[in-house]
Amino acid sequence: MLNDIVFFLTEAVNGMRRSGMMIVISVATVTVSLLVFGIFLLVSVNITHLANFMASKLEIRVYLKDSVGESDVSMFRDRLRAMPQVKKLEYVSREEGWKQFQTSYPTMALGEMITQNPLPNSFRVFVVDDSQFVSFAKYLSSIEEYVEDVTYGDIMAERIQMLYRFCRYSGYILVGLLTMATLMIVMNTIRLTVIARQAEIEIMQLVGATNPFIRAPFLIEGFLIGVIGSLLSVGILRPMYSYLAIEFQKKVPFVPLVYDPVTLRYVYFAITGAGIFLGTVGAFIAVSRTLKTKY
Amino acid sequence: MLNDIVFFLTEAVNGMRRSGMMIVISVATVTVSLLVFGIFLLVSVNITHLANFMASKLEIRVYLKDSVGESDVSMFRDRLRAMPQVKKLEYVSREEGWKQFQTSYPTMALGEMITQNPLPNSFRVFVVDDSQFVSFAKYLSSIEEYVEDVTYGDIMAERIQMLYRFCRYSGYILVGLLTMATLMIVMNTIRLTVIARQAEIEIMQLVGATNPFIRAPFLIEGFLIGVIGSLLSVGILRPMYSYLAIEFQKKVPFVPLVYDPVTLRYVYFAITGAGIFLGTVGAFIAVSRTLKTKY
Amino acid sequence: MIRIKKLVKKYPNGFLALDNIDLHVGKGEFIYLVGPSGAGKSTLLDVIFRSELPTSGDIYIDNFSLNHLKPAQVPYYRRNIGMIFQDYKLLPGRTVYDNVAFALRVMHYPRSRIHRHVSQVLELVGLSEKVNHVTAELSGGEQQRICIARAIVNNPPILLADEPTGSLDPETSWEIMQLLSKINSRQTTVLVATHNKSIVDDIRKRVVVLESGKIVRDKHFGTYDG
Amino acid sequence: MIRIKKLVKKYPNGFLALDNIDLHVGKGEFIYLVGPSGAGKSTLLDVIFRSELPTSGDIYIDNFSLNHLKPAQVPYYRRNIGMIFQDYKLLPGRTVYDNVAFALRVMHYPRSRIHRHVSQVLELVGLSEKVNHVTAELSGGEQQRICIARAIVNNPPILLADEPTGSLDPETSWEIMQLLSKINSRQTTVLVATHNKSIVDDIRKRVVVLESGKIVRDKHFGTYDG
Ligand SMILES: Nc1ncnc2c1ncn2[C@@H]1O[C@H](COP(=O)(O)OP(=O)(O)OP(=O)(O)O)[C@@H](O)[C@H]1O
Ligand SMILES: Nc1ncnc2c1ncn2[C@@H]1O[C@H](COP(=O)(O)OP(=O)(O)OP(=O)(O)O)[C@@H](O)[C@H]1O
Ligand SMILES: [Mg+2]
Ligand SMILES: [Mg+2]
Repeated sequence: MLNDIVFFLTEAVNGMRRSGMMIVISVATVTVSLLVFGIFLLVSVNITHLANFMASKLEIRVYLKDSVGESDVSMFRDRLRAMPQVKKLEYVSREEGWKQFQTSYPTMALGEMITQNPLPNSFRVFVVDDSQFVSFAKYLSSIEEYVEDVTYGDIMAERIQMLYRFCRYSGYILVGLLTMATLMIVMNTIRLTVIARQAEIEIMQLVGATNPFIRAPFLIEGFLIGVIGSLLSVGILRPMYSYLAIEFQKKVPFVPLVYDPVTLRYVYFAITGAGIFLGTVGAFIAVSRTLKTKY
Repeated sequence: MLNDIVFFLTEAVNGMRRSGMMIVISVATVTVSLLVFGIFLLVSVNITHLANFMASKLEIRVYLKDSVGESDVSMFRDRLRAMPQVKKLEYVSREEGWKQFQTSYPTMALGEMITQNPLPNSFRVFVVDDSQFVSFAKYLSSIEEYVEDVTYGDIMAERIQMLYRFCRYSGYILVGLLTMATLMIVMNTIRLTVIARQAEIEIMQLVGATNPFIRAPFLIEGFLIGVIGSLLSVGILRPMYSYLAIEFQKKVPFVPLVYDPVTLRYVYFAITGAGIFLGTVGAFIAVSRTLKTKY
Repeated sequence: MIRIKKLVKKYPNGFLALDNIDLHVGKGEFIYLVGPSGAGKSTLLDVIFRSELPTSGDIYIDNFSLNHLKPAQVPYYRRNIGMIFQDYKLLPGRTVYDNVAFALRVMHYPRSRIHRHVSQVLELVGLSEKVNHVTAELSGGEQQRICIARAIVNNPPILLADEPTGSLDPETSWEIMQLLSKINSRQTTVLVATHNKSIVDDIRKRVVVLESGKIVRDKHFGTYDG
Repeated sequence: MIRIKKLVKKYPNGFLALDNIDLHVGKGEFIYLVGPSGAGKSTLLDVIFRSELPTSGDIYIDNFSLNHLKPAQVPYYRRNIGMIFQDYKLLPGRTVYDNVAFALRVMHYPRSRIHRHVSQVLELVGLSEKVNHVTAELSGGEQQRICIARAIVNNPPILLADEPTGSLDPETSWEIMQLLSKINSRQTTVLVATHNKSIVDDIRKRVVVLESGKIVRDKHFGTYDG
């Protein structure tokens, strides 16, 4: 058994040396397609991140009735806080609101003309699940005993939500398509290298080798191609992403890119895993098809 | 000569039939990688389009001094119009401005409290080249004889501009990388199919075939692989994009996708061109390397 | 040992290569299979070796019908048969040693035994000096002898030799045939398809003559021509 | 026609296959090249055919030194030489017709002439019936005859035959050798590397004996053994 394993390993390595240029080419192809796959993953991770970030900025402004007193405010606050949809809550008194309004529109000499603060007390509400953002805002406006009015930057909120979904869906579709594409390219490449050695495989069959015996070195070879290809692509992708991320942060500091090492590590693991999996499975399928005989 | 051409054509077609599975696989790989390339192109075209669209919404609001009379307004309008940076110009009288302001903030009972319109007359200015947006706004605010104040949603404008640049640069980088990736994958695939027929090529050399004579059918084959692969990928991409574009328009109507048939046709031409070019050049390189002999 | 009954082999392109062959080969027998180019000699050996399937008819090996052989059993079946292929079928890019050793590796022989057996058999065919050469670096006759070495290295009970001396000079041919005779004398059943008239006439054995897929003559202690 | 001077061929792995060969072959001569397996017969033919480069020494064809042959001229040079390869070197997956026709197509023969020539030569080697068969579907001897047909189809002034009867039965071998003799009688220079003792002895010609890369004997109207 150990005997066999040693043999399979040396067979795999020697097979790769013999096929020389072919293996170099297929490693290159695997590297490149995993690179594209990785870029797509990183882009989609970043888009999701960005969309999340934008969505997290969405707030519902709940204006309270003037009739609502201090104690009622704190009761209402507790009630809001108890709602599962509420992530964050912030009370804005009418004075603060007016100050904010004035600073937001500095060019209008409102202060000079408006002597009485027109704004009511309000809550800024941030929701947990932004997909329910609009419906939740509508629900809040129905609590008539406290609520005078609810604003949520109607159109903008809906648009950001939709854009978010748009990004997410496109991301899913693209990553899905790209996974399939990578799968096909890697498997096809490995199949081509196996088909080129079809004659060799047939001879092995003639000399009494069982199918698993023939398959083993090819599986190892596919595995190694996957390992080398994915390590190379991660080796290219990691520094490239770090560099570009830093560059972009300089240029567009407000766009929140993903720097989180944990997330990035997941991405790199995904690439490596995909490479190894596709290499090995590709080899398996390729050899199995070639091994199909007429007996 | 015609004799030869007919021979090369039949050789190419027969060669593809003989290599059967290999050709099917390499056509599939070419199709898939062109598909990815095409998706990337479409995504980047759309991102550029979106960024353009967002940037086109940027406006500079030039508030005029109260001292500027009717005739001065029209003089200033002419002056603005003459500036090369100005794309569109719109006059907003103080009455209109007030109405717009009131409808924008319906929840504030401003009308009841403010009896005097606090807003000055203004121009909405849209610029030609949004990369000069901020500097142009600053320039406008320096025309002190007319201008009371200039607003341009400072931070937002800059951000949108930067995001635009970000998208454009990332788009360039991605399309660049992907072009290289497609190039490598297609050429490698074709090289693998040629390497697998190295023995055949050597025999042809032994029988007195010149290198161009050997190369010709392979070039035709590479060309055909490129044609078939690119037509297949365009054949998949076109209906897919139309479908998704319609779906997305339903879901996120405000995101302006590219429907323009001319632009799309360019994209599809690019894919087809890339496929044919890469197939032919890939075959050329692959055969040339195999043809290198020791003499 | 080998009983062939009403064997017909029609190739997919419609060519009838074996036409109702009946042949009985006893254990330890030595048979020359002769006949003109295209007579069906290789096809007959291929069908016995199960690298071709018969169209109809039966082949029994020790009373076991090959019709009952399952695909997964084929490799194990083949290990009982040493086959010297007309076109050698050497594994490309490998050394002489690896080519011969491969037949033992598939049977999970330990390294040391592989080494001993391969060295012995390469000595027998006169290729000890070329043991580490890649097969592409060998002359036609040397390649043929590797194929012979591989076929006999695991002492199979049946040896099928398809034109085993086609690329060998008369002297080497003679030595190889002596080797096959010696192997035969140890109860190995040997079938040799050959065109080598002088060998058939000099080392007299049973001669089966094929023509257009039919057995036209079958003579013990025969010669090439009759 | 062919003058070989101090020819040495050392393979990249260090093996000395041809050791200082001197040989003169006159126009229209017929030479048997014999010697044990691995003597260097194929190497000598390969060097003349320029599928191997000599390590040192000169080969003159009609007073033109092959050392001056540029890579781009090699295909045109080879069209003057019909080569019967020991391992056939047929184009895989193609028909008999296409394999033979290929040698004419590279020379831009028109279709009708190709057709006429190919039909004639296939008739000569007895393969007319197999004209549309794929080469993999042929017996060893049939494949060898395609190779022969391809080598002679364009009437080259030089014919190099490496073991041309290795897979052929005595009768077919005889016919093929008669064919080569006939071609030779039309002023074609013929070199035949062979192990076929009976043919060398029966069709008497000049015999050059190689051993370990050296010419050990060179006799007009000789026999295999001396
Ligand atoms: N795979 C195949 N498909 C179709 N026909 C085939 C195939 N293999 C062989 N044949 C035909 O079957 C006949 C017998 O072939 P076979 O190889 O058995 O001949 P053989 O007796 O070994 O001849 P040789 O002495 O030339 O090797 C030949 O005419 C050949 O053309
Ligand atoms: N490419 C190569 N690299 C290294 N050594 C080689 C190569 N080709 C042949 N040889 C060696 O050179 C010697 C002569 O080989 P060659 O093929 O010329 O012999 P040959 O006389 O044709 O023998 P045979 O009758 O067996 O065909 C052999 O010992 C062989 O091992
Ligand atoms: Mg045969
Ligand atoms: Mg030789």
